[in-house]
Amino acid sequence: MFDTFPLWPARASTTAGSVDALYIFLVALAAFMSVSIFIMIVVFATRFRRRKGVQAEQIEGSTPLELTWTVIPLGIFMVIFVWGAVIYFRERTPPRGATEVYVVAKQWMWKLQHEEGQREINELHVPVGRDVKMIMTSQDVIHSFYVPAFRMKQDVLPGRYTTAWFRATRPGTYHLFCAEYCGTMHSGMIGQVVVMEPAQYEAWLGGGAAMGSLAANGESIFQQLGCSTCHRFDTQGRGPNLAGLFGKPVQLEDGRTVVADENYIRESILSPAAKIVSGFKPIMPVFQGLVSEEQLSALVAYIKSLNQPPAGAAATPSLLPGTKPQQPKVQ
Amino acid sequence: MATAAITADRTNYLNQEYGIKSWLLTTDHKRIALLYLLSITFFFFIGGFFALLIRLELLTPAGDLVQSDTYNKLFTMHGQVMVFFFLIPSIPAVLGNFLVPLMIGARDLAFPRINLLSWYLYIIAGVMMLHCILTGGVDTGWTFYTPFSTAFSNTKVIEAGLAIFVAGFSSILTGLNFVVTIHRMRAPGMTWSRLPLFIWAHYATSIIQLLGTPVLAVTLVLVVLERALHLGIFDPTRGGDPLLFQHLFWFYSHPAVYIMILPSMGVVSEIVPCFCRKRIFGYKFVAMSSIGIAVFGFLVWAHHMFVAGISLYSALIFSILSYMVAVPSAIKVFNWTATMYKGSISFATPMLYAFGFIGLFTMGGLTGLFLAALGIDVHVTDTYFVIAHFHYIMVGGAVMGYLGGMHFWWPKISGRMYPEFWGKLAAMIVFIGFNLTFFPQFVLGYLGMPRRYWQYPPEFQVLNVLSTAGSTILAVGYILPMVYFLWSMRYGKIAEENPWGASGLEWMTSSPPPTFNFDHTPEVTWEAYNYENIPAPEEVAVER
Amino acid sequence: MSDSPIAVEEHNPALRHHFADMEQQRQASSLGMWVFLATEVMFFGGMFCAYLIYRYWYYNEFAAGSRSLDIWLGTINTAVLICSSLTVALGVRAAQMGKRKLLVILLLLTIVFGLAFLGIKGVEWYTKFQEHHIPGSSFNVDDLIKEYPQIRIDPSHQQIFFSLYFAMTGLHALHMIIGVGIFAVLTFYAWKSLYTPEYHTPIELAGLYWHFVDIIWIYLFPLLYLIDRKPLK
Amino acid sequence: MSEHIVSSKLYLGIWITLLCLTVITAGVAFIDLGRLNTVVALVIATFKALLVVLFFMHVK
Repeated sequence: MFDTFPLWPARASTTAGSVDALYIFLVALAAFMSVSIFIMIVVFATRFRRRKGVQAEQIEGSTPLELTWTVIPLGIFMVIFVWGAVIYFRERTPPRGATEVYVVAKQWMWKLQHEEGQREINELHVPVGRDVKMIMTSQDVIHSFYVPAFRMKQDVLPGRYTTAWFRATRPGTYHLFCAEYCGTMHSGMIGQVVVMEPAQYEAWLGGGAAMGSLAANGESIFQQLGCSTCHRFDTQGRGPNLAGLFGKPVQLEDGRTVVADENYIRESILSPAAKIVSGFKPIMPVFQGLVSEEQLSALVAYIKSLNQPPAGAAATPSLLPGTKPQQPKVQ
Repeated sequence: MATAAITADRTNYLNQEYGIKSWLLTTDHKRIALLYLLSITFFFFIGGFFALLIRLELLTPAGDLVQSDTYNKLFTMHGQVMVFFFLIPSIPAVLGNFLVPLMIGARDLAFPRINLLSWYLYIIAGVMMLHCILTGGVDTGWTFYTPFSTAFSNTKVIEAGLAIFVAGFSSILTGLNFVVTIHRMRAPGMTWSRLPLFIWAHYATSIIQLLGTPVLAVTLVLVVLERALHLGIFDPTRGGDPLLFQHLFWFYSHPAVYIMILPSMGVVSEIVPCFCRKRIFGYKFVAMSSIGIAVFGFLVWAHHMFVAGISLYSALIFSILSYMVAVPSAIKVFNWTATMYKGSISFATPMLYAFGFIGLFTMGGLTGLFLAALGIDVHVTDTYFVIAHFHYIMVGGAVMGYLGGMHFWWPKISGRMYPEFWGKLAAMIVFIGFNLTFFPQFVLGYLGMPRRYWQYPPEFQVLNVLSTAGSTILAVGYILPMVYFLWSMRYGKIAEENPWGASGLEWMTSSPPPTFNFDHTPEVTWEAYNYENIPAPEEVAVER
Repeated sequence: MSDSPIAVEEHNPALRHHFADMEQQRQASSLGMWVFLATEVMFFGGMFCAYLIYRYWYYNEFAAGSRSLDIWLGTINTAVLICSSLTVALGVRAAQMGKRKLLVILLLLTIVFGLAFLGIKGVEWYTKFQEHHIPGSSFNVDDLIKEYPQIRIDPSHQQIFFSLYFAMTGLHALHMIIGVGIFAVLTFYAWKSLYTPEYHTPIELAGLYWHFVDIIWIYLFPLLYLIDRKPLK
Repeated sequence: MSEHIVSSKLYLGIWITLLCLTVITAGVAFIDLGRLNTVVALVIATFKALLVVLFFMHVK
């Protein structure tokens, strides 16, 4: 449309096109319905206005007509529902193998950490055409990661991870907003998503302070906090072996089986008593309050990196002597 | 005037007795309705004042009129005052209180003293809310989302929560009174299929008030307890779950929007047949769609939480249910429009408001379909698209219906006619001002401007300026009726028993009615809206 | 048109002016109370919903918390409340038969049972206070952790159980206090022989309210006290 | 509400039943029925509630 008065934000992600298609269909439907009712009212009001000696004709109603304008709207609504649900399904299931960005929302700023180790505040640099999965949590209140150009919004809750994904299709700089009211500077908690050509992205990546990848950072924290004393890789330590754990079902002590996703790892670090792996005793100390959100993200990234076979992983955990991690199971 | 001018000295509920005590201790449902009318108009103008300040602040991208904290309090107070102190009581407590006994041929509501208690609870809540506003206000948004409201806000959340807790009971008692009155105190012959649709709408509203409000009450109790005693029910750092609060809150707050719109639908279902001189089209369907809205209204609450972190599959369920609840509203709009076919339509002010209602409510309802579509909701929730949607329903629908009802029954309430010319002028101003205020916000919303923003990127400014301009026109449009209603109390033409030639028992007693409503309990032998044997008043359409 | 109120055939002093006859007034009052009880069900319903969700998530802490409650006092309290329900039911019957003295005695008995319930509940709360199980700054559950080593207890989740325990029993106790207050007023009126076999609606309504409060406790007792009393392996 | 006066023996009978059910529900809690414990507790509670509603609140 003419860009002096844009009617929708730039389409910069794969889902933006399909969301706009449904939007245009619905605008057309709404316009058609509003205009037709408007015209009917105007026509009836003029043709049947009060005139001397003309009595109104009492009409009781007609059930077939009522049924038609019950069933037809219902039918149209179901079509819209399915269409909307399909888009939502795609939006809510991140593709496997997407590059991950850990986001920590704090009252009135966004802190982002790339897998490669880059840390950013209120800025997110992503390459064009690559799936990016955001693993987000908040340190205080509920925020909401919203990029209008990607038609993507996901609330960021304290105490758990929420995920969202997108694949940018057009280079450029797009708005990043916080869409859930979070206090004084809610309107200041904004930033930019910079979509770059892959080459530019690699240059930007290289330029950043090379602090080693997030997983490597996670591994050092893993040592520092003494996790390795119980979670051994070679022998059967007092804690479960974490190699190849991510994404796999875990048999719990009280009979339930849960999938080891990010939330499971986070909960098992912060309050281990919640889910005890069968065959192990509940001796792990509580890390709630001892581990910052950034360290937690690093630990989760490190545990995930234990899935990759040692050769291919971006950071080969040096502590991985004998045991050969199995192929990561399809999540 | 054709009928003999009824001398004003005939005793009616207004001049039955005078003095403050006769008003403050009255148990007459008509006087309590007027007490409510005064108090909700007072709160309407407070909420409107906050709205104007918000719109003024949003004239410019930068936050330069008020501090950000003050802005946060402004939109919170605007929301809480408008929702809990104007929209929810407006039609049920004013027009409902006045008309429900009259329309079913009863002499008063079932529990008159509980009705007065309901007003006093409303006043106590109002005083608490005013005290909260004047001594600092609250900045959590009208939704009180935790953990911000319980752990991070240092404003008067407890006081605001208790004020709304008390206001909730006022709403429960009104609902209780209506349900028992409609069940037990109908005049002989007034069967359920002869009830005016205004009564059906209020019956459905009362069911929601009764079953929904207590859940909000207990949620607010938990928030207040958590804030006062540092419990951990909604605090994630102590094992609580903020989403549980959202579920409990929206379990009430979505049915609450039907508490706001159903009475207006009842008003329009009375106005349209009267000014078309015709029976309403498909009476049973319109009546049952009110009950349908009340029932389905309770099943759809989590469509406010599609991006809040609920699971994918529950989002699907709530999306499909939200489409189910849209069908009864569509039925009503089609039936009102069909009523006009082959009618004898005259254009008095109430009819203009009814036209406005049908138009704007249709647009509000249709944009609701956008929000129920999951794919689009992810993009537009928590943006100005949602703000425009619910203002189209609440301001375009509920307030238009309320004003239409006030004009339609003003002769019955005050015994005087409002000035027709000024009535039509105000209706036009409100319609134009409303559209100019809220239509640009749809575009703003889809462009991605989030709600509750004190400052916004510059590219959204043009649309915000349009919206602010519209809000000033809307403000003028709302002040006009208050002026000429007061004026008409003194100088308005004396209204006779049935100035519009409308059907309904309330038009068969004097205007204003005597304290006991009817001299002899009416016997109903005719069907609802029997306009074929009610003579149309000659002069209503032509008189200027 | 004269404004005399409509002539009513037999004018019982208690008949309110806007009702046609006593039967309509009684039915209206009774329906009004039942509708009010429906709102009370929704009022408690919100808390039961929170209880349900947290019990599913934090079953261990709920089980440990439930064990720490004194089952003897809980059972006795339930019995006390059922006795008060009996005295209220007999009271309503006495009002129907116009036996003033019996009605006053039964209402007094109901008040006594009500106060007994509140007393026992006060004792329970006090023991909780001594064991530092009241949520807030002084909350700690080391004694529970020692007492039930087999159950893994996370202190913050344990606090959720006790928050809900105190919120629900507190709300129920508040309703009991209101009920005892109402019965005190009714006893006074009954003593002044205000109630006759034709007009004793306030007694009936208070009875409905009291039975409702009893039903809430009938559900609260198993849900709070008997979550998991099985012998620990 | 109903005009006819309910015999006090019926009330006493209901009262005894309720007390017994209370003791039963407290006692059954100590027996390990696995998941059934909760179901039994709720069934007894609902049955007691029905007794109170039907007889004490004159619904029958």
